[in-house]
Amino acid sequence: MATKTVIEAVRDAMHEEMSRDQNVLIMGEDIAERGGVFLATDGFIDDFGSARVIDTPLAESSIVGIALGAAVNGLRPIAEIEFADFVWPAMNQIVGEASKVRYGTAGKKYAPMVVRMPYGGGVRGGLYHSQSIDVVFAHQPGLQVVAPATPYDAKGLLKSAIRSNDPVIFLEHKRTYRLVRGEVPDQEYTLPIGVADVKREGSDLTVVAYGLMVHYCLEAANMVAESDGIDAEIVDLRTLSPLDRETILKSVRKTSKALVVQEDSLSYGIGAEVAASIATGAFEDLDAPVARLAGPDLPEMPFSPALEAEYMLSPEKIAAAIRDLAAY
Amino acid sequence: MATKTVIEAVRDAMHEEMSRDQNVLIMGEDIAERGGVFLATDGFIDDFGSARVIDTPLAESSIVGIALGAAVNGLRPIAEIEFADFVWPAMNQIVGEASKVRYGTAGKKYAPMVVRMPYGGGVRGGLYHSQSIDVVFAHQPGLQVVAPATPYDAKGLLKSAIRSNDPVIFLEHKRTYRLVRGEVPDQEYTLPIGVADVKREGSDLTVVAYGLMVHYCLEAANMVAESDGIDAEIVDLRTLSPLDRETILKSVRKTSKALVVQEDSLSYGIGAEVAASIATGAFEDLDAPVARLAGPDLPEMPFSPALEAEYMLSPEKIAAAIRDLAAY
Amino acid sequence: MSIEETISRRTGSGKNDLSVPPLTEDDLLEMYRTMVLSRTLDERVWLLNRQGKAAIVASAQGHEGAQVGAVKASDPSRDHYLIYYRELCTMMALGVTPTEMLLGFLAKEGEPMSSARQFPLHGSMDRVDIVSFSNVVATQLPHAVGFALADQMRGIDAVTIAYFGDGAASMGDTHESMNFAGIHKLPVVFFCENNRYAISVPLSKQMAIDSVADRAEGYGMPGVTVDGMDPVAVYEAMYLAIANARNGGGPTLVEARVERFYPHTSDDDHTRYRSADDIETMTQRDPIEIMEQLLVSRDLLGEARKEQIWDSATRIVNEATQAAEDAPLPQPTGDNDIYKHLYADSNGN
Amino acid sequence: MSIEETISRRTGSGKNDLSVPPLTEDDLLEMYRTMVLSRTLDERVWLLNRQGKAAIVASAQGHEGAQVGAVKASDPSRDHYLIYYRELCTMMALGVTPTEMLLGFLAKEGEPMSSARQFPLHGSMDRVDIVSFSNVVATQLPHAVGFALADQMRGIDAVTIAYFGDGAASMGDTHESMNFAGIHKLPVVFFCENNRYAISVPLSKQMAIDSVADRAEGYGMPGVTVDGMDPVAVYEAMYLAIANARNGGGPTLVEARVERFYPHTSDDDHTRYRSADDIETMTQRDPIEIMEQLLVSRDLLGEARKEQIWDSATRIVNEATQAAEDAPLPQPTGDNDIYKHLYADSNGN
Ligand SMILES: Cc1ncc(C[n+]2csc(CCOP(=O)(O)OP(=O)(O)O)c2C)c(N)n1
Ligand SMILES: Cc1ncc(C[n+]2csc(CCOP(=O)(O)OP(=O)(O)O)c2C)c(N)n1
Ligand SMILES: [Mg+2]
Ligand SMILES: [Mg+2]
Repeated sequence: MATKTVIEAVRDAMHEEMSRDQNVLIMGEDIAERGGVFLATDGFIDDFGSARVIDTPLAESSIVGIALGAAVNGLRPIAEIEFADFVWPAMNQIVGEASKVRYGTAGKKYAPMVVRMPYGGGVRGGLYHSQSIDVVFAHQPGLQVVAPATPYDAKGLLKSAIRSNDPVIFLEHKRTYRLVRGEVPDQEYTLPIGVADVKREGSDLTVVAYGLMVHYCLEAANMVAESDGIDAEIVDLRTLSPLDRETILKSVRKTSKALVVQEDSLSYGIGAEVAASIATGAFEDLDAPVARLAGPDLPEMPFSPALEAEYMLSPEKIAAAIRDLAAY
Repeated sequence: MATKTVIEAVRDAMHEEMSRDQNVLIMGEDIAERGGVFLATDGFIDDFGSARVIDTPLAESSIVGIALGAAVNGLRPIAEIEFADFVWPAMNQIVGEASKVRYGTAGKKYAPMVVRMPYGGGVRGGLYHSQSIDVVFAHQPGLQVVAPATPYDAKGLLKSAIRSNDPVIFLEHKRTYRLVRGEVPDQEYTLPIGVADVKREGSDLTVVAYGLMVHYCLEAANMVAESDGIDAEIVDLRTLSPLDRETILKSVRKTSKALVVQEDSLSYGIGAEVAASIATGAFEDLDAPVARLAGPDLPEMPFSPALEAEYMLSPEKIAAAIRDLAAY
Repeated sequence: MSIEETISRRTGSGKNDLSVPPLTEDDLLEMYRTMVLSRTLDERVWLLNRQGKAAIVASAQGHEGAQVGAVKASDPSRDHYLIYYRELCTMMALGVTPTEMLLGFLAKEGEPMSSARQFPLHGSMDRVDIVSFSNVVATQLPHAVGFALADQMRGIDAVTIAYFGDGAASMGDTHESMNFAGIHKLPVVFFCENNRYAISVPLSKQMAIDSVADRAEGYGMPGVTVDGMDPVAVYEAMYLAIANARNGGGPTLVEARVERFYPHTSDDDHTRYRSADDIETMTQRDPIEIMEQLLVSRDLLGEARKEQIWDSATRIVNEATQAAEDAPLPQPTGDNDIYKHLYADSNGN
Repeated sequence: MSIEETISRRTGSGKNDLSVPPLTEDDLLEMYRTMVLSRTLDERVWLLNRQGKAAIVASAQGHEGAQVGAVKASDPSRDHYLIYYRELCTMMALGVTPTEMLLGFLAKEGEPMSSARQFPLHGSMDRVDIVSFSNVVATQLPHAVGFALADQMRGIDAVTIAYFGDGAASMGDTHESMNFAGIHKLPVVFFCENNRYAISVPLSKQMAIDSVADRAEGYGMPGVTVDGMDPVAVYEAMYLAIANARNGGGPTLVEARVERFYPHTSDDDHTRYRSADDIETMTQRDPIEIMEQLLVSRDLLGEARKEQIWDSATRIVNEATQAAEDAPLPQPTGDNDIYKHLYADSNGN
């Protein structure tokens, strides 16, 4: 086992898959000589050449649309969007097109492609380098949406995503890139898409989260364990779509209380589906209303530090919400 | 009072506002000589001239982006997207840009614009003329999202939308256009954005819906009243964002049971937020789990009639869900 | 400048590297038969629409010459056809049968492209690589470029033809696709059927220039305009473009000037926006008549043969209509279960 | 072809209708002072970034000549400036103070464009119509076209300048915007600062042509390329384009060839992707030196005056740094409440 950061795990996953399968290629802005703005493809141009590591023009819709065409015609493209905030121009090619290839041809054509993008805030990114765009993808059947929190999950899930025969949106929380380190096996492994993971076992209440918030929740769980003796179970969604309702419900049936945590603004976010699914699926077991803790309903995260902090969740804010729920 | 169809109400609202305010203009595909593919702007080119009724090139991103620029610089544009399915290329200009103008300039600039589009299925539209794209807009703070069900609501809300100083996404269910008729006052009126409406009073359970589904729910309510003596209250959201949680909760607190109905596919749809809000806000009052009835989690509505019918909700399917909930 | 010159100047290949094999008598007759069959089928679909049986039709009438000429210049055994909705005659030329087409228009069981999940002409074919994923205008252009990229990367000798209209030229996707294809010299031909209208919007409100082909220079590729009512002229232009792409010369933008004889679709009424004059004059040239004149001038067509060809087309279309009308509508069970083909099964299919 | 000829040929106006007022001595000195101030401030911001005080900086160094020339050709009392992030010198030329700019870079209270909600240079100004809503490349182009449409419709005599880079030229929005502006002959000037790189992607991977201006023809507007290192040349080209737009002649695409002296932003390291040679040669021409040579040749600048101008700039920037460093960070209460300005209040504001 080696200790890796999330960005190293992402890089390793792609490097292994590109070494393993000639049909895997990566395309995006600044990924060749520059090695990607986060260095996810550092050195790839030397290892795989310019035919498989393509610096594209600055044009997101075509990055995805061309990857889609190439996928249908036999390749396994990884399309990198430099920041999730810039994926909006490509939304038509993702949500409108890629999601419907298999369905709309009754299975004759399909699109084995991955669209990777760094998302999320807490990095002084302001309105246009902090966005969570997850629910827009998660809402669209035909897409698979993966949002890992740890190096181990990132690597195993990205390898599965590249091997999947249907489009995967792979969301990498940019604040975890270098912040989060973890053990990654030396030998090859993959992890199944669509399976949530209990990151901390607990008996008093269930906290559901994904991405950076998983780490904040784990911190918060340690705080409340110490200060109040509250034993929180943390479920990491890992995959947002298809949603693993079973694992979530199993946990809530055990603890009888649920808090859903989401960095994104509250209304119509990922947490709404999770909360609604819990409220319906575990109705008889719930000892308290399902709680949601989320970003405020504002257009985006502001830039100046105190403003950003006000918008952004923190372990402290989560700990407070856990205490409230425990006291219900 | 005159009896009008939904499309007539939409046309009247725009005609009145364009007559009232020189700064209102409309731009979109086929809206001038053609009068719009649904004839929403029939005759406008004669009444208001080609400077205010602009046939645009086939380019949705620019339709919205140019409308946005014009709005910030003093006009009140109405941008028409021919079908909601074709709004995806403009998503960046709507969700990424228009929603953040006021917020991102700290109030110095703002965008008084309306983006209108026909959406929804049950019209043999297949994968690309049936889409419900509502949640993508509703999720974005800074936008207002309106989805009326009746001619009266459509007219009053569209007039308010045109007068609003912030962007409004105005969703017109295309199956209601000529199907739904209703009374519309002869004298001028507006209706407030952000206020839901109880379309049928009832005591046994609450059904929440919007758009075409309101009419299906009303039919279903009549069925179950007759067949089973169930007295359903129907709440029409009318505005999806900001969501009028108060009116919804008031109804559920009274009836103690809630069914949320949505034409769109289930997961991460509008109904998730409504259901989650009810489950949390009316926890102590609920006698049954919040039920959701929605389209299946499939990429879109198929074309062939029986396949479409399988996907699409109907008064019968809703009646069955009401009976189930009543029996809980 | 001739088309040869335009292409060779841009690509640096010698003009003499490019030559067009003349069409044989059989070729010409086959093209004519295909156009007649397409026209006959097209008329039938309008009838079925008026009878309430076909939900929607976008007509190829007026485009047949361009479509048959373009297919003739290509190689269906290896090339890719990323079509849009107005390609009825393209489909015929590629060997899709009238019955198959009518199963699409009537949304019947056995429809080959999408199992009747989609509008007619949407989905994909098995025998020939005809692909049209969506109704959203211009989205097929990046797909086509991706197809060509995949072929180029693996050294596969195939050319991709991306079909689109004058309206589609305005979409951002069109710009982005052509730009990418130009940079990477991909084996793709952009084939624009310019019928001067996008539904009701005339060319003058679609662009400030007269010819879509004028945009090609901005992407470092040759752009040529050809009389799209003349099947042989289109064949020649497309042959050069395709041959050039096959030889590594990169993309070409070929614009065929055509006329849309019917309203945009069966939901449209073009008298609302086209002048009587315009409607009157647009049909004065008909690609089928132009082909007939050519055949007559070459002594390949007399009245008897002509009648026989039209009669045969009617018979084929009658039989196809019968077959399609007899076919059942798909029911959402078994093979037509609407839950099928959402994701790959556990075997990856 | 001269710029006058290019513009007059396209717009049909006589070449003699277009003439450029010569810059006065005061103009030239003022332009020089602005460039020096911009350069000095730019350097300071890099320093503040390295000290961990400024979160991010995108430098205008190498672009100053183009930016100061373009502003000089416009009328800040009525024109609209839809800038992008690399317009530090544009802002200076439009009278934004170094203190205001530094409040932006340090995200301090009183920041004039977005109240420090956004990255530096994003938001809008009150005194001059400088607007930049977002970081998403090329989105400002349709906005600019909309600004011009609103002015044209109401007969308001203002020109909109849409600023963008060579990378931005690839976006669909750029295509759609230019197309619309060409059709409606709108009073907008598309001003491309072509520095041959989009972050690390060189021009040859961005487009198959050498010059963005070559695309203009495809939108029915004149396109001109100008040496962007020469402030006077840019002034002249932009003057003609703006005058032509003001006279109803419609849009022009002006491409200024510039160099990006620094990495893309403070987060970038251009030695990863630029050759030593390229880095070495790109700074051999400097717009400030070109301006100095002009001033010297006209006897407007000697060593003493030069020193005084640079010293004065340093002093101004020092004071501004002090003021900005002393300013508090906004706290999310009161005027800086992050819930403010989500929607209009009940008065519509
Ligand atoms: C992105 C998008 N916008 C609008 C439409 C609606 N629409 C369908 S066809 C069409 C006109 C297309 O015109 P053109 O490209 O010239 O092709 P033609 O029909 O003339 O062959 C429009 C506007 C669409 N399908 N997609
Ligand atoms: C749509 C979009 N994609 C990607 C980015 C990330 N990005 C920021 S600036 C930039 C390069 C822009 O290059 P260019 O337009 O040439 O301007 P320059 O920085 O060279 O002045 C990129 C790729 C973005 N901001 N927006
Ligand atoms: Mg057309
Ligand atoms: Mg650049």
